[in-house]
Amino acid sequence: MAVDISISVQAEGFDPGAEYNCLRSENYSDGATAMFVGNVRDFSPEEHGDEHRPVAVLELEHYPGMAEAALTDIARQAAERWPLGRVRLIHRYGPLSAGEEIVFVGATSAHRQASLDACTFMMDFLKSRAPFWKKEFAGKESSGRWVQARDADESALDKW
Amino acid sequence: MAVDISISVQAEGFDPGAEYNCLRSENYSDGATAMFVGNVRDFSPEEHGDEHRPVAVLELEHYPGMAEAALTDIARQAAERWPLGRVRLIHRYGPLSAGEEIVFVGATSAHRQASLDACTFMMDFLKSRAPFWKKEFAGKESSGRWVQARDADESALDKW
Amino acid sequence: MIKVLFFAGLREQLECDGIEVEAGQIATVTELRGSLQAKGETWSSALSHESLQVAVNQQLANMQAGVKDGDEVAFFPPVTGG
Amino acid sequence: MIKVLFFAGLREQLECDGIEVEAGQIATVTELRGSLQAKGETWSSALSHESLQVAVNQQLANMQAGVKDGDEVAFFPPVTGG
Repeated sequence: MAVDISISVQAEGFDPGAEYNCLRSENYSDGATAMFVGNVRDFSPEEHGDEHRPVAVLELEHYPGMAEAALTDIARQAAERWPLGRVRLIHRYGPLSAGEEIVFVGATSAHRQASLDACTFMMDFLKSRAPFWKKEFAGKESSGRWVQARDADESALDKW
Repeated sequence: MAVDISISVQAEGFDPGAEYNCLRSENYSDGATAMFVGNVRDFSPEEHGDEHRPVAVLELEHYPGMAEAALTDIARQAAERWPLGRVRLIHRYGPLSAGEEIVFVGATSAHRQASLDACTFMMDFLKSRAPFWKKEFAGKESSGRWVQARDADESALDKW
Repeated sequence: MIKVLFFAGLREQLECDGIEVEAGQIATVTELRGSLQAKGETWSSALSHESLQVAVNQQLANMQAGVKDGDEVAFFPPVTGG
Repeated sequence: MIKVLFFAGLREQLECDGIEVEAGQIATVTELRGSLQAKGETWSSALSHESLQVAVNQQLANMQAGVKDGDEVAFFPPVTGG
């Protein structure tokens, strides 16, 4: 049974409720749906002991073409490892305000553990393998700061 | 920071999109939201080699009072183990048709792994520790069959 | 009195949602179960299943748990929610 | 020609989105990087960062990967999406 994979790299917002409805529509065979949504926080946690810095706007740069290819590859890898029915990945780019959705990962399966593991797997790979870069702005006037990659994100891949 | 825990044991349906919105409303500190939804399948997988049996209606019996207490306890345990912001658990009872939502588990956190692990943990405990019982009916005329507990669900707890 | 409840398949087998039992000499779940099993063949058999679960005052418990007058004790098969 | 792209902080440091490089004797990413570093101090320093990532034809690659005329090669810092 072919897995139904849907990928979007987009500037526009998305509605997780609508995405859930698409994952479920006419889907009577998969009892399990797992989803993860990443949103813009209003602060940047400092890994190195500084105080939290406020974040008003997050600018997301991406590599057009490769971004779509990377997401498709990640979804396919997940579909090879777990018995999934439908997979949906969305990643936004451009300027985003605090609270806005950045990323959506959803997977349906006949097995709850498969759907949850697949979401964790896809987020882990997305964090370290998909060509997106975040720049944080404390306010409209401020110069931005590029978010630094975290060792923990790279080492999260070791468990797979 | 106190975790915001919300529990419902209800006959009525629920809207996962609306639940997502509640988890996110005015929540600018948690960048991560993980959710799991369980739906009624239109068949019952046989563990013992029979063919799949069709399921038209699932009747969910529960132990009023203890069901709410068990869900609250599971959410509190998750909140002790991971740095969660908001936790939402919903479990329905009564007759449900194929495709309908049975259960919702959602958790927000500053950390994606925490939100995903908390959802997996809560589903695992809910499956084996919350007083709900499923009875499957192939059609309106047919006599029901109680769903048998799976050893795999009990052993899923070992990983925690 | 001890309030005793039955759920799911067990409730159907016993054709009984729940009953009140005189606490009397009953001090543990095992003793409570024994007094119920004395009610006849159906009760004896239904309550002897090795996977039988029990909750005392709406908390999962085991057969060695103590019970006393005023408690609510529920017997049921392994749960299958979620 | 090899189409070379730069992203994020690296793009800003170089003040350059991308350039075309004559394939010539270039057979690997390392050689391509060396020819770019010859463009001056800024390029030499920016492209020597040990965490520098590379993609060849939109697939993650390493510095030993082969490149040839017509390829698209991108250099960028570690990704931070998700």
